[in-house]
Amino acid sequence: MLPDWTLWLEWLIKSLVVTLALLGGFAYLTWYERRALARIQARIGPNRAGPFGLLQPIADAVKLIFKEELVPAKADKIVFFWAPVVTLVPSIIIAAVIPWGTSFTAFGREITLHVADINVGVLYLMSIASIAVFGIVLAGWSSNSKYAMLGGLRASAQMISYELALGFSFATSIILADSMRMLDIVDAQKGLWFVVVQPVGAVIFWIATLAEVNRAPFDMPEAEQELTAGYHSEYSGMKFALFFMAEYQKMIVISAILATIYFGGFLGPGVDEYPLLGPVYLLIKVILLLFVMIWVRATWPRIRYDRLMSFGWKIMLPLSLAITFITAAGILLADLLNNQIYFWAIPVVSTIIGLVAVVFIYRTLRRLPYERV
Amino acid sequence: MDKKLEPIINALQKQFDSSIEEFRDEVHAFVKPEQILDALTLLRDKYEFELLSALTAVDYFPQQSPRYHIVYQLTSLAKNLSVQLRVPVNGDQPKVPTVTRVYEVANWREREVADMFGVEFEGHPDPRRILMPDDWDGHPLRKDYPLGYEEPQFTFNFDEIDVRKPYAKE
Amino acid sequence: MTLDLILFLVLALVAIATALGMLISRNAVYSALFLVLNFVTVAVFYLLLGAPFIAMAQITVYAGAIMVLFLFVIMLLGAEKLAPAQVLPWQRPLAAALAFILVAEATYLLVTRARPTGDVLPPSEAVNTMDNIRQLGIELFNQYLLPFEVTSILLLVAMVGAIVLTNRQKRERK
Amino acid sequence: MAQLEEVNIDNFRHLVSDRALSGETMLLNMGPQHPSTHGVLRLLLELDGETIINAIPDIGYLHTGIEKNMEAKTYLKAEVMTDRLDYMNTTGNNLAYCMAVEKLVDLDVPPRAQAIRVILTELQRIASHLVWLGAFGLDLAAMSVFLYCFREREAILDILELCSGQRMMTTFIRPGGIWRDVPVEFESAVRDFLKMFPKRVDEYEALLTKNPILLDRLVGIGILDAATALQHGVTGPTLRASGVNWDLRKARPYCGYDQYDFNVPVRTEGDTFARYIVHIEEFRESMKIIEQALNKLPMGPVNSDNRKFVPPPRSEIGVSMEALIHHFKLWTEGFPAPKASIYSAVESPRGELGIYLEGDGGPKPYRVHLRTPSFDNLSVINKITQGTLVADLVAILASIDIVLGDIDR
Amino acid sequence: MIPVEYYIILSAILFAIGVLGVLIRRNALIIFMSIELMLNAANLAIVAFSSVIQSFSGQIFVFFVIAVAAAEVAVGLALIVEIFKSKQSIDVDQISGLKG
Repeated sequence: MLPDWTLWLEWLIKSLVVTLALLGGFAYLTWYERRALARIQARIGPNRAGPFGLLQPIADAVKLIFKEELVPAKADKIVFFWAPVVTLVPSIIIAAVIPWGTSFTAFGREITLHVADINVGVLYLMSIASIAVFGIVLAGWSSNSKYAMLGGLRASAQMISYELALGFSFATSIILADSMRMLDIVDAQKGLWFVVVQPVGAVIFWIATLAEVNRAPFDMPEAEQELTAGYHSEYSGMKFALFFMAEYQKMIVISAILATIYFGGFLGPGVDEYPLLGPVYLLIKVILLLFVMIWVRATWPRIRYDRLMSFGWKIMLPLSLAITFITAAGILLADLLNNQIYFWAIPVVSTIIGLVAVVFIYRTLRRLPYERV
Repeated sequence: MDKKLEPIINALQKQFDSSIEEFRDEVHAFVKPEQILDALTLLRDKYEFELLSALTAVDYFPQQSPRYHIVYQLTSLAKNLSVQLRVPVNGDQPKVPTVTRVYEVANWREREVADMFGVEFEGHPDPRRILMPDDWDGHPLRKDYPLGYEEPQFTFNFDEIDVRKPYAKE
Repeated sequence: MTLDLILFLVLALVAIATALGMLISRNAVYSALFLVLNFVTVAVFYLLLGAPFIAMAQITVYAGAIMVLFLFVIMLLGAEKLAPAQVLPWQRPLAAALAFILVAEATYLLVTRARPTGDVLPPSEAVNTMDNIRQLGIELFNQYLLPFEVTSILLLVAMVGAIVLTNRQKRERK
Repeated sequence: MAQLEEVNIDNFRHLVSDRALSGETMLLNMGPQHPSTHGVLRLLLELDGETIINAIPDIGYLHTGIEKNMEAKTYLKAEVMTDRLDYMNTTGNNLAYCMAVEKLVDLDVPPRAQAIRVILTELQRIASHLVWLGAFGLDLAAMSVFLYCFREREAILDILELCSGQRMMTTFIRPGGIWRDVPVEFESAVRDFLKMFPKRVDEYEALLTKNPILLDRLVGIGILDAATALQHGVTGPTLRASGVNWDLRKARPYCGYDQYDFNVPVRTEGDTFARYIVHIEEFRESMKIIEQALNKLPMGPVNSDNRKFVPPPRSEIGVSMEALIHHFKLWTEGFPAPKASIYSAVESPRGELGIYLEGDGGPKPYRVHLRTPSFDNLSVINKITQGTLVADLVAILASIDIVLGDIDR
Repeated sequence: MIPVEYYIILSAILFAIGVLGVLIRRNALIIFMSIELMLNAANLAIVAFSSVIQSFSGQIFVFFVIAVAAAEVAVGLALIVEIFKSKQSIDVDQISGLKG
């Protein structure tokens, strides 16, 4: 009945590795973002602490730990304390189902390179993503500040709206892989990444994740020019660091998920012979995807809140529904008529639909009085 | 005086019996406080002075009457002209009707004059202080406003002055 | 005492405690949070019973959507606390007594009269036999296709209803 | 959300709608500490959800009593106060003040000084617009533009430092001319800037002007029509974006602006995007002016030789007794000005910067009034933000280009 | 091995707590939450039975219950918001009139 103790040990070690990797990844993502932003903005970025400023995250952490924590007088103390924790936990446990390799043999046993291989992996991602909103709502409410409140409400409305588009692009990859297991999804991409089959789905997923993790240009909830810092306005010190940590870990995790379900996850040349290459490939993909996020942040202005909501409901949702339908129809027709033509119609038709959506967005922009500019 | 300005000045003289002063091509027309609304309305509607460039006041303390001059600097964009109306106001209980209804910019400018000189603008829609704190005593730009001087604090008189300093102590 | 039983008892305690917490919290936000915990615990029961799909749906829909909506409404209305009003002195004991009778009655009826045969599957086994989402989907879309479509219409109607109810501008224009 | 007890509503009961009293709308304090109020401005917002019902500005947090201070200084020494007025446009303020003094005491300025004044104020105008553009971009979260703009502003500040030894508070323009002639490197420095800058403006445009998100945020937001603008005394680029062609440099040329060929960019839409376009176009027009002024920069003295008003150059003090006496008299006692008042205005980057100067026959101004453009431009904010969202308020506030030092004085 | 009775007793207790909430609380939102709790208690029993008889029908039934609960909450909360707007209260004791 009881699994033998080595299995327990293996689980423990793997969980620890993932957690620590995320914590370290968070720290160095802040460094990466600051350096990358600095390069884009013609400045240097942190370069004092250690070589290339590599010790900067540690300095930041020390500073935040020793910083005085303020609790607003009329705040709800209990919820105020728990809100950062509730935000942070989903951002870590969501990483459990991401596979970072197949398996290798060491110490006379086969060690799989994922923490949990559950057959409803994608659903797990969805449900954890949906409870991540609690921390933000609670932080906004418990601070007893109007700015925090507005930020919290904005965040939750935004996350709920974009969850649907996210869910449909998950569904697309589920249909393509014919499984909800993350490992099966990766295996199905051997030879052909899903981003080739369903490029629009990948784009929708990426946009929805930007909204889901409150990144620019969808960083409405913490729009510092409007709401000072949104839901974490009143937080300081380590509690603030937890929110920060949660946000950056979500960035990492969500990039890893995107890499897994659309960009072939840990797949890469030679990964079959050397399974330990898997995590390396995944890391490279994650870093590239993260760079795109940073790049977007450096370039684009923030979209307005009501436009964000209408974009989510009026464009992203129908578009993601359409591509789910196209994918399902394509696979069904290819199966029924036994003709691969229909399968290859999926990317073509979805791209056309995506272009129609882009043209539609372009036409509805309020720019007509300025056509000659 | 600019040729184009002459009919305007004549009209002002005729209608409001105002005296005229000229200095370096600038024309100042004096009108009485009760006439200012009509004068500004006339200038705005008939002579196209669309812009009230400035509204301020001068305090000629110790002189009691008229102690204040309220200055209305008007600009006509259409004709590229300027004219200044000056309203002499008596020293005790200075009161002028508000011109907010003619030029909305006067809202803040009059608040500023009221704040700085203590001139009351009758019928002003928002008679709060604008630059000074709400609980401030006095009107700083008046010539009889006491100027505060602060004695420099050196080592030899540090404690002595520290006692007198008006900051919060434990 | 097997591991399963210990797990069950602990979770059952948590479920009851959070339900009671929901019941007695003064602050509606706390009530909602206790209820969220309760739903998550129930989701874990579903996992133990070999229904991972239902467990995930439970978390996504109940915890992630419904309870967030509740929190939203509580915060928007500022209705965390109600002003105390006079309570009939016999109301609460009576309600508690009635509830106890209900528990006893339900337990008695369910356990003695409608006694189902056998035990629930242990988790390890449930995973293997019951955990077939493909089968679930096939059954849902064949045998239960009509209810499924009716449910979707119901959801649509509810959505329209909610929008009509809260659309203030329209009513003001009228 | 009935949270009215937190705000003392008595003082502004007449400004908010009745719905605020019943708690149906929310009162939100934006500022004085808020990242996008450009200083210490407090806006009391009355919100229905996120829609603005009323935006009531509360100013005075930066009030330093410059007008009163200037009354206590001689005409020459009072000039340093003007630098602190609109700290984005220091040479422009100096110019306005010096022109007022020159008009009051009837002083002529030699042509070389006029041309240098034009170059410096136009450079300063570009610098001010750069800060405007950067802050505008930052308020819309286009953060890179902010840093690019400050990089270019740095070049301009270097030129100012080259001339005056100071980067911001230069006090380089003096009554009767300028402090001293510009150094020989000045011309090449300005030419370098002129060569580099057009490409940079194109870069900003590439980043912003056609960005769909930016268009979405700006077009049709905060529309200010010409009549309202004039009623509220709005001047400068904000007025020109509302379709009124009024630029003091064209209408009442001073400092020889009539010799230069330049356009006054005007847009008729009056929305936030129009204000943006006008600012961008003014970069190009200012560059035209600088180039022309630099090309025909005349040689000659840079100060009026009227020693009754203008201190002699350092070189003369050592050799001329008379010069020493003038120096001493002018810097200790000052020069007397007639008992009269004048109003003189220049076009600052923000609008009409008018100086009302009154002398009483003595060496100190009897009354100085600074008609600062931001003050009136801000007063229109409640009109044009009603019915927009909080995010739009930030964009509108940034677009009307306020400097709190200019407002509070 | 857990006998299915355990699940049923747990379900009955949760259901009774839900009933108690409806009976003694006056906050319309908490009453609503109690109803959700009762639905959950029923769901738990159904899934337990489904596990005993090893059939998917129970799970599908629960799936429908969850969908219906979502619809119910959408309309119910909209109603509560509207009631609050007209009565300024969500105390069920004060919401006794049928005419708004």
